[in-house]
Amino acid sequence: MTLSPSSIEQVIPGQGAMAQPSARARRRRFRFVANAKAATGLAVLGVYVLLAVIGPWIAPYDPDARSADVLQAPSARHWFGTTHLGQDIFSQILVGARSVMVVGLIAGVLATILSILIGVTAGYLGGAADEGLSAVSNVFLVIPALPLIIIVTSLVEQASDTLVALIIGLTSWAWGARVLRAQTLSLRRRDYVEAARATGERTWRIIGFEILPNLTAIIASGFVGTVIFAVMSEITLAFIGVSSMTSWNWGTILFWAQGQQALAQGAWWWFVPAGLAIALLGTALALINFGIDEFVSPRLRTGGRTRIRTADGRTVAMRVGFTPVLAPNPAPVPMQRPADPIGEDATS
Amino acid sequence: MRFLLQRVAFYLFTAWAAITLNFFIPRMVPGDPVQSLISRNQGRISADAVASLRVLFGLDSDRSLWEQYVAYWGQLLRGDLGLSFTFFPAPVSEVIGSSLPWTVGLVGVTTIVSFLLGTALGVGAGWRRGSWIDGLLPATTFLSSIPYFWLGLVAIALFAGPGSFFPSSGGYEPGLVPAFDAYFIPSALQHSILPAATILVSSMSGWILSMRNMMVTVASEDYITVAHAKGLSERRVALSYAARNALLPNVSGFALSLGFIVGGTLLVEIVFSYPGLGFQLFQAVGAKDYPLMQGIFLIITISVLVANLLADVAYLLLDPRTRKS
Amino acid sequence: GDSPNANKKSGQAATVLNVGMPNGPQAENNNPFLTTSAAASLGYRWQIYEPLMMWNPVKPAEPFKPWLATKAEWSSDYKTVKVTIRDNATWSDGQKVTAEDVAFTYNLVKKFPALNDQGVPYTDATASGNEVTISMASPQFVNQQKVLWRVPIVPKHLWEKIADPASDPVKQPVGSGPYTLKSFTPASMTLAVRDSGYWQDAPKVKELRYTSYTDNSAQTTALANGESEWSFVFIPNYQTVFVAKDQKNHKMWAPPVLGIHGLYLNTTKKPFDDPTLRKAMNMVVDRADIFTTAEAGYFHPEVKSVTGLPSPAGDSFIAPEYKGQEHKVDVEGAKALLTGAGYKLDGNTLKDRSGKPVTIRLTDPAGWSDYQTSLEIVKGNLAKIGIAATVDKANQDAWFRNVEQGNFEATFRWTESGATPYDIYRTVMDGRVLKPVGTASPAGNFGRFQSKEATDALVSYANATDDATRTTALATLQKIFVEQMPMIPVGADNIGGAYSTKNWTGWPDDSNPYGALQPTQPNAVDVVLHLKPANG
Amino acid sequence: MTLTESAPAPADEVVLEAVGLTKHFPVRRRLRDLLSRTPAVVHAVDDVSIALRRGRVTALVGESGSGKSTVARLLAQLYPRTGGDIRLHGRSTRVRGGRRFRAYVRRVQLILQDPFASLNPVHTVRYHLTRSLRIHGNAGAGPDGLDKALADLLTRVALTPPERYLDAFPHELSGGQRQRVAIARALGADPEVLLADEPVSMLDVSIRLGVLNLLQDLKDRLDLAILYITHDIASARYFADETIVMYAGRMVEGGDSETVTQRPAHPYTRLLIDSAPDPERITGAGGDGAAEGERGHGEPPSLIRPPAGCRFHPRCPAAMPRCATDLPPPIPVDDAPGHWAACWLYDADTVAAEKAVAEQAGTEAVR
Amino acid sequence: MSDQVLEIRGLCVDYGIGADAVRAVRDVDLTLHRGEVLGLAGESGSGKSTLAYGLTRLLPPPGVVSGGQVIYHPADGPPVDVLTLSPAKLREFRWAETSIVFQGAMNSLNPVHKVSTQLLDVIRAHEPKSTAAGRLARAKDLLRLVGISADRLDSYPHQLSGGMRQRVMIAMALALEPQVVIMDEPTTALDVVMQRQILGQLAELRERLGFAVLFITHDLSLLVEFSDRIAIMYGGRIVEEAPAARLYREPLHPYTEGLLHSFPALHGPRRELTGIPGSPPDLRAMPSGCAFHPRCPKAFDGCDEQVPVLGAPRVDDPARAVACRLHPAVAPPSR
Ligand SMILES: Nc1ncnc2c1ncn2[C@@H]1O[C@H](COP(=O)(O)OP(=O)(O)OP(=O)(O)O)[C@@H](O)[C@H]1O
Ligand SMILES: Nc1ncnc2c1ncn2[C@@H]1O[C@H](COP(=O)(O)OP(=O)(O)OP(=O)(O)O)[C@@H](O)[C@H]1O
Ligand SMILES: [Mg+2]
Ligand SMILES: [Mg+2]
Repeated sequence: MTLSPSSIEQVIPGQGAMAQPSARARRRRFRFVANAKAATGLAVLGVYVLLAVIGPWIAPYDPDARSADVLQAPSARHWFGTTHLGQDIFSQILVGARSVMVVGLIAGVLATILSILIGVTAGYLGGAADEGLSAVSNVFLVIPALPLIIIVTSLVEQASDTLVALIIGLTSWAWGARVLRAQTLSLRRRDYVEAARATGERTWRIIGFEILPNLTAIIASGFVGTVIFAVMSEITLAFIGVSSMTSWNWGTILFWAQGQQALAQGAWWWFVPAGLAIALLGTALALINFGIDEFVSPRLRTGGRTRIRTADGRTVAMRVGFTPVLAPNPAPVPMQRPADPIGEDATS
Repeated sequence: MRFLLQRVAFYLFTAWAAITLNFFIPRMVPGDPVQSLISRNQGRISADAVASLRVLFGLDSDRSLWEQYVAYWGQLLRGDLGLSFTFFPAPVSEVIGSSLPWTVGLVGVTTIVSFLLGTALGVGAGWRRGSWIDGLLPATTFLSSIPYFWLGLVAIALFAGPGSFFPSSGGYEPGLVPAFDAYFIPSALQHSILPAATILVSSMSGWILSMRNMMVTVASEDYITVAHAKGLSERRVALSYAARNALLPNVSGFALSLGFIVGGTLLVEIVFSYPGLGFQLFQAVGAKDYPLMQGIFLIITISVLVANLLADVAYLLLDPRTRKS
Repeated sequence: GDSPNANKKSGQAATVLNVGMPNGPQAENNNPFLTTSAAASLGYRWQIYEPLMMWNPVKPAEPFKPWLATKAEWSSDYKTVKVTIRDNATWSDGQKVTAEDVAFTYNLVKKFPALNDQGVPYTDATASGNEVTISMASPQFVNQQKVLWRVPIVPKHLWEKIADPASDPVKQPVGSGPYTLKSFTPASMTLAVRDSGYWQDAPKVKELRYTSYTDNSAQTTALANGESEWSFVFIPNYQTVFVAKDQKNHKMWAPPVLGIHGLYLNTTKKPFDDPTLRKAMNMVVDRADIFTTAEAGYFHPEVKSVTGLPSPAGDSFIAPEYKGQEHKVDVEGAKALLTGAGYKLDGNTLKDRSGKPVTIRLTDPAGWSDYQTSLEIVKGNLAKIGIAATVDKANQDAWFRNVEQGNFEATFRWTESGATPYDIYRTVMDGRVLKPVGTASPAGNFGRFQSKEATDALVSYANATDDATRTTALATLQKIFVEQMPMIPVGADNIGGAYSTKNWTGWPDDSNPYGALQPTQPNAVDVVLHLKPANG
Repeated sequence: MTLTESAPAPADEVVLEAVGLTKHFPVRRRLRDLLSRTPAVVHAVDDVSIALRRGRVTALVGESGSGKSTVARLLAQLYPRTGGDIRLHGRSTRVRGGRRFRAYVRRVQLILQDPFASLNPVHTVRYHLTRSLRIHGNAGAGPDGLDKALADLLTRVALTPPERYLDAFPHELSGGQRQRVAIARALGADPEVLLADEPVSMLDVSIRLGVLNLLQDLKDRLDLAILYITHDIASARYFADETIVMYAGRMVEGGDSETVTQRPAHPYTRLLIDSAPDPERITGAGGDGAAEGERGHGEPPSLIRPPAGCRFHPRCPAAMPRCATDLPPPIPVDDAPGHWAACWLYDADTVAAEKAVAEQAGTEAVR
Repeated sequence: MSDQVLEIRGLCVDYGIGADAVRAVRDVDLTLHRGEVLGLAGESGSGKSTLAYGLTRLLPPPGVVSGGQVIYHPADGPPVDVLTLSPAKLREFRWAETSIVFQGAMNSLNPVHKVSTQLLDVIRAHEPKSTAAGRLARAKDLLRLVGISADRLDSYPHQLSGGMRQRVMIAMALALEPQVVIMDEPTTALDVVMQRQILGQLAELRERLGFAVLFITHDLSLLVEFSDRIAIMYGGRIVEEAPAARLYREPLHPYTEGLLHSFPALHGPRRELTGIPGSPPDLRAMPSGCAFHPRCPKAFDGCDEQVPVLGAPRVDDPARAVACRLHPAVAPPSR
C-alpha cells in the first residue's frame, strides 16, 4: 500500500500526471539506440553480421589458397599476414566470420528458447511440473558442457556449423533456465499476474504476455551470454582440434597457429587478429547487454548519468543520500561556513 | 522433515540422472581406447598387438551395455572408480587424486580471489558510479570477452620467454618432488602466477559487473537512504548496508562457481600444461578412457551438486528473512 | 634439508641427463610390459629392463647386437629361436640373471595375452643351462625384432609372486639395466645409475631425469631453452624454433625406418579403381613440398624410391629392377598417361572415360596438422591434372571408423613398420584382411586392394625358409606396388629425436647411426651408454 | 458529485456467498523448523460467512493482517480454500482454472489492493482493458466496436477524454488513475460481483471521494454486488450498506453500517471506532482522547498459533474467563435487526454466570 | 534564542535537470517552531514527500534542490543553512539534529541486520566516545520508550510486525534526541488501532523530549487531531497554513475547503460530501496563475494570471496564512 520512493514509478518523470503519450512513446522507442553503449555495441555487431553475409565475397583471396608468401608479417598485400602455407589470414578471418556468427546466433536462440520454455514454465506452474523440469535442468547443469560437446560432436563425422550450434544450444540452456525460474517464481505471485488471472487470462497467455515481457532484461542478458559462450565453445572446439573444420572459423585459424607454434616462431599476426575479433565480438555483445539492462531497468537508466550538466554549464553529481543543490545561496543569515565548501554535491 | 527429504530426494535423483548420462554418453562415442592408443602411437603398435590391449583393458569380454551399467553402479557403491585405461592399471581414484589438488589449488584459489577482488571492485564501482573504478568496466569487459586460451597464449608469448621469471608450462619445476618444503612451494607458486593471472583477468569482470549492478539496485533501496539519513559514515553505509545486501545474490553465484572449479578449467590447464583435472579430462576424452572420464564427471557432478546445496544453504544462512512465498 | 628436493639444482654439471616427453602427467606405473605405463610412455623401462638382443631400426637389415643374450639362433622355419644368456648380468637387487628368468619372462608373456604387446604367438620357452629355446606357432622371420628386441626380461624371483602381472604397477622395478628408479612424481621421474653389478661398463650419465611435459609446445619450449636435452617431438619449423636457439648444440636426427606414410586411395571407388589414374596422381604429388612445408623438413622424410621403401633403411631390400628409380613430379607425363588411357582434360577439369569430372575427397582428422597440411598440398598438386579435390577435416573417431570400413576416397595414413618391408606392403595390400566396404578391417588394406598375387607373395615372404624365396616374393610385391599403386607413398616413418650436445656427446647420427635416437625405443639404453660428458 | 445517503437497500437476491470460509497458509519453514512435526500454518481466515447481494455494498473492515484481502482472493477463487464453501447464486463452486474458472471470473471480478502492483508495468492501459473486454466477449465487433467499448469503459470510470489515457503506461498514471484503471478492467468483464480491496487507500480524500462515488453510481446503475474492503471506517459508514468487522482471521461483528459504526457492540469494533481519528474530538472537547486509546494496548495475535477462545481476549478490557476457552458464536445484538457480534458479552447466560462468579470472588475476597 | 527550529525559505525542488526538469516543489516557505507538530497535507502528488526529502537532501536521483534555503537553528550556536553543508558536516547534522521516519518502515530497516545493530550504529556514529554498554542500555531504553520489550533487540526486522517496525523506526529517530523529527505518512499502512497507539506514544514522547515534528499524511482527521498547525500543499506550493482547529473550522483556501468537504466523518450526523471537481494539475504543464484555478469554484478574473502569494490575510491574525486572491495577503506569514 505504501509506495517506496525507490520503486520504478517514482523514478520515471511525469508520474501522477499525464504527459503527452505519443511523444513519450516515441522517446521510449529510440531511447535504447540513444544509449551510447548499446549504440556502439549494435554498430560493431552490425559490422560483424555484415561480414558474415558478405565476408566470403569481399575476401581478397581464397582462404585455402597457398601462395609463395609463406609466413609473412602484415603488409599491404596481406593485411593480416600469411600462414605457413602462404594463406591470407585476412581472408580467413573474413570467411570465418560467417561460421562464428551462425553458430553463435543459432545456439543463442536455441538455448534462450529452451531456457524460457523450461525455466519460465517450471517457475510459473510450480508443483510437480516444477520439480521435474528443475531436475532436468539441474542434470544439464551438472553435466560438464565442454567435454560433452566434444563427445557429441565426435559422434557425427561431419559436424556442420548448424549441428555444432545445436549441440551447444542444447547443452547450455540450463543456467538460463535456472535464473529464469527463480525470477518467474518471484513474478508469478505479483499482483499483476494475479490480476491477469482474475481477469480470466489463460495460462499460456499469462506466461507469454504478462511474465515474459518483465523478464526481458534477464532473457536478453542470457541470450547475449549464450551467444558469447557458443562462440567461445565453437572456437575452443576448433582450437583444440576436435570439431571438424570443413569451413573456416576463427578457432580454425587459431588451431593452425597453435599447431604451427606461431608464437614460438614469432608469427604474432597469425594469432592476434582472430583473438581480437573474438574479444571485440564479445565486447560488442556485452555492450548491447548493458544497453538492454539500462533500457529495461529504470534504476540503471538514471544511474547511467551520474554527472549532469546544468543549464549554466556546471556539472552536478547525482548520488543517493546527498541531493545536489543547484543554486548557490546568498547568505542572508549568519552561517557557519562549512570548512570544506566543495562538496560532492555541486562542483563546477 | 518432509521438505528436507524432498530436497535430498531431488538431489539424489539429479545425481543419479547425471551419473547415468555420464556413463552412457562416453560409450556412445565411436572408437575405443585401443584405437586411440594406436593413433597416438601411429604405426608403432601392430595390428597383432591390438588383441593384447583389448585383453588388457578388459574389453575382450562381450558384456552388454546394461550389464556394464549395473557393474558400474556396483563399483561406485563400493567406492571403486575402476582402472584408468590411459594409465592402466592405475586406479582412476589415484589419477584424480594426483591432479585434483592442482586444479583446486590453482582454480580454487583464483576463483576465490577473483570473487573477492571482483566483488570489492564491484562495490566500489557501484557505490561511486562514474569514478575510476566504474571507468574500468569497459576494459574489464573487453578482457573477459577474450578467449581464455588466447589470453593464456599471448601471456606466455609476452611474459614467458626463455630466461623469464615466468615458466610457460607445468605446475612446478620438473625434477622436484611434490612436498611441502622450501623448494617445492615457491616453485609451485611461481608456476601458478601466469595461469592464475589469466583466470583472474578474464573471470573477474563478471563479478565486478554483477556486484556493481546489485549495488546500484540496492543503493536506491529505502534503507540505504535511511542509513544516509542516520548520518552514518560513508564507509559504513557502503559496506555494512549496501554491500552486505547486494552480496546476497553474488554469494549464491559464488557457491555455484565453486562447483565449476573442477570442470571449468580445461583450457587454462591445456594452455599452461597445468597438471590439473581439466587437462586430465581432456586427455581422457581423447583416449576414450571411460573410467577416467566417468570418474572426473562424477567429481564434477558431485561438486556442482554440493555447491548447489551450498548455495541454497548459504542463502538461508545469510538472509535472515524467511521469506513468505 | 632432508627434502628430496634439496639436492636438486646444484651439481647439474655433466652427471645428469634431462630427458623429456610430451606425454602429460603420469600415474606411477613401471610395468615394462604395459604400453600404458609411465615407464613405457616415457621410455625409461628400457633403462631398467633390457631385451635379449639389440636391433637397429635405422639399419634394419644389419644383424642384431648381443645384449642380455650373447647369441640367438633361429631355426630355418623361424618358428624357434635358441638364445644363449650372458652369465655376468645381475638384477639390481643383486641376484644373477639366468636362463630361468628369460624362459619365465617368455612364458609370462605367453600366459598373459595382455602382456603380449607385440602379439607374437609364443607356444613355449624352456631353459636349459644358459640357453633358452623359445618356440612360436608360426614363422617369425618378419617379426624377429619383436621376439628378441621388444621383450623386457624380468626377474622370475620377483615376478612369480605377482598375482596379476597385467595390472601390477611394479612400484619398485628391479631389472638388469644400468639404472634404478630413484623417485617418481606425475611429471618427473629420476633414475640413478646402479652402483655395481651392471654387466658392461657403467654409463657416464649418473642420473637420468625424465620429465613428462604436458604437450608438444611445452616440450618444444623445454628443448629450446635447454631444459630438455633429449626428446622425441614434432617441432614445426624446428630450425628457428629449436636449432637456432643454440646453433652449436641443438640437433635433430630423425632417420627413416621401415614404415611409410602416404595417401591411401579407395580402390573400390570409381574412377580410383583405375591404376592408371592412381599412377598419374602419384606423378603429380610434390613430396618435397610436403616434406618441407608439412613435415618441417625433417619429419617423415620423402620416400624417393618408386617401391615406396624409404632410404636408407629400405635400400637393401629394393629389387634390382627398381634400384635408382625415383619419384619425380611430372605433370605433363601424368597428363599424357591419362589422355592415353582415355581420360580427357577439359580445360581445368579432368573427365574420366565416362565423361564424368574426376573429383576426390581427401580426408584426415582435423587435429593432425601435418596431415592436413599435406592434404592441402596434395589438393593443389591434383588440381594440376584437373582433379578437383576437397579437403575434409574429419573428426578423429569418425575418421578411424571410416578408414577401417573403407568409407573414404583418399586419406593420409601410416603403415606399420618393422624389420622388413613386409609390414609396409602387408598394411597396404594384404588380401587376408580384405573386408567388404562397410566392415572394419583394422589390420590393414584400408583401400580394399584386391590382388591374389600380392597376398600370395606376402604369405610366401613371411613363411619362406630360404632367402631366395623371400627375394622373389619381395620383388613381386614391389612390382605390384609400383604398377598398381594401391597407395601413394609420400613420406617415411621415422624414429629419432631432438637432442643437445651441450652437456653430452656421443649421440647417434648420420655419421654413426648405431641405433634409433628415440627415448622410448629399446635402443635408448644403448644411446645412454654411448654418451660422454661434453667437456670431460 | 455527491455521496448521498444510500437508499434503504431492498433485501435483494444473494449473488455470492461465503459459508464458513477458511484459509490456512502453510508457512515457509526455517532450517530449525524442518525437524518439527506439525506443519505450521497461518490461520489467515477462519470460518467467515459473507453474503453479497445485488445492488448492495458490503464493507469489510478490521485490523491489518486480519485476512480481509485473503477473503477477497478466496471469493475470486485465486486461492484454493482450506474449508468452507463459496456459492454463486446458491450453487457451490470450486474452480481452479480453465474454462469454468473463466466463466466464474466473468461474473465475479476482483480489484486488487495495490494499484501500483496490479497493473503490468510493460503494458498500456489499452492492453489491460482490451484483454478484459476480449476475454469476456465484450469487445464488440471489429476495431470500431473495440474502440467504442474502450472509450465507454474509460468514460465510466471518469478517465476522460479516453484517448488521453488509452496509450499511457501505468507509471505515467497517478495512483488514483491507476485505481480507476483497475476498476475499469474489472468492469470490462461486466461482472455481477465486484470485490474491491481497498480501492482508494492511497488517495487523498478528494480523489478518494471521486472513486467511491463512481462505485456507488455503478452499483446503482448496474445492480452490482460490491465487497468493499477498507481501513477507513468513516467511508464504510457512508458508502456501505452493511459492514463486517474482522479480527485475526475471524468475523467479530456485522450488521447495518450505520449501526456498526455508531453503536459498535464488539469490544474490538469499539476499539476500532474509538481509535479512528476524529477531528470533532479536539474541536469539541479540546482533549485528545488518549485515555480511551489506552485500552487498545497489546499486539495483534500470532496467526500461526492464534489464541484459544475468542481471539481478541488477550487484549479485551471486558474479557471473562470463558472468553479464553470458548469460541464465541455470532450472537445477535438487539439494538438493530441483523446486527450481531461474536462476543460472550451478548450471551445473557454467560454474562449472568460471570457475574455470579465475580460476586462470589468478591465476597470471598471480603471474607 | 528564537523559537523557530527550522526555516524553509523559497525552497524549490526539481526532478531532472534542464528541459526535462519537473518542478515538484515551488518556492515553499515554511517555519517549524520548537516543540510543535506541524501537519502537512495535500493532494497526492502535490510534493509533500519531495519537500521533506528535499530539505534534508535525501532525495534520490534525479531529484535536485534548485533553490532556496533551509535554515536550522540549533539549541545553541548560530543558525546553519542545511543546503550548503559539506557532506561531512551534513552527516554530523543528520539524525543528531533532524531525524526522519520514512513512509514505509517495512523498507526502512535493513533486512539483514538485527534491530540492535541498526539502533546501535546510529549512536556510535554520532557519539563515538560512548561505551558499548552505555549504548546498549540506551537502545533498551529507547525500545521501552516506544513500548517494545528490550528482548526484541535481537530480532531481525522481518520478525517484527508492521507496527513494531514502525515503532522501532520512531525509537531510532529519537535515539539522539534531535530537535526536529520528520514523519512521512508513518501510519498509512496500519489500521487505526495501531495508528493511534503509535501516535499516542509519540505525543507522550514529545511532551517529554520537546522535539518538533513535521507530520505528513493524507488523513485530515488525523492531522486535525494530532498537530498544532497544519499546512496544505497544492501543486508544489503551500496554499494555506493555520492552527489545526482553526483550519478545520474555517478554511480560507478553496482547496482546503474542498478537502474538508470530501472526507466522511465517523461520528455525528451524516453530512453531504461534495468533493473537488476536476483532476490534479500536470506538473509539466502547470496552469498559469493559481494552480488551483481550473478546479476552483470561486475562481474569478485574473486567477489564471497572478500567482497568489502566501501571506496573512489579516494583520491581527499572523498565525494564519493563505495563498488565494480571495484573501489577499496583507502581511507576510509569521516566522
Ligand atoms: N523521479 C521523478 N521524476 C519526475 N517526477 C517525479 C519523480 N518523483 C516524483 N515526481 C513527481 O513529483 C511530484 C511530487 O511527488 P511527492 O512524492 O512529493 O508527492 P506527495 O505529495 O508525497 O504525494 P503522496 O501523497 O502520493 O505521497 C509528483 O507529482 C510526482 O509525480
Ligand atoms: N500467500 C500467503 N502465505 C502465507 N501467509 C499469507 C499469505 N497471504 C496472506 N498471508 C497472511 O495472512 C494474513 C492475512 O493477510 P491479508 O492480506 O488477508 O490481511 P488484510 O486484512 O488484507 O491486511 P491489510 O489490511 O494489511 O491489507 C496475514 O497475516 C498475512 O501475513
Ligand atoms: Mg489487504
Ligand atoms: Mg509522499
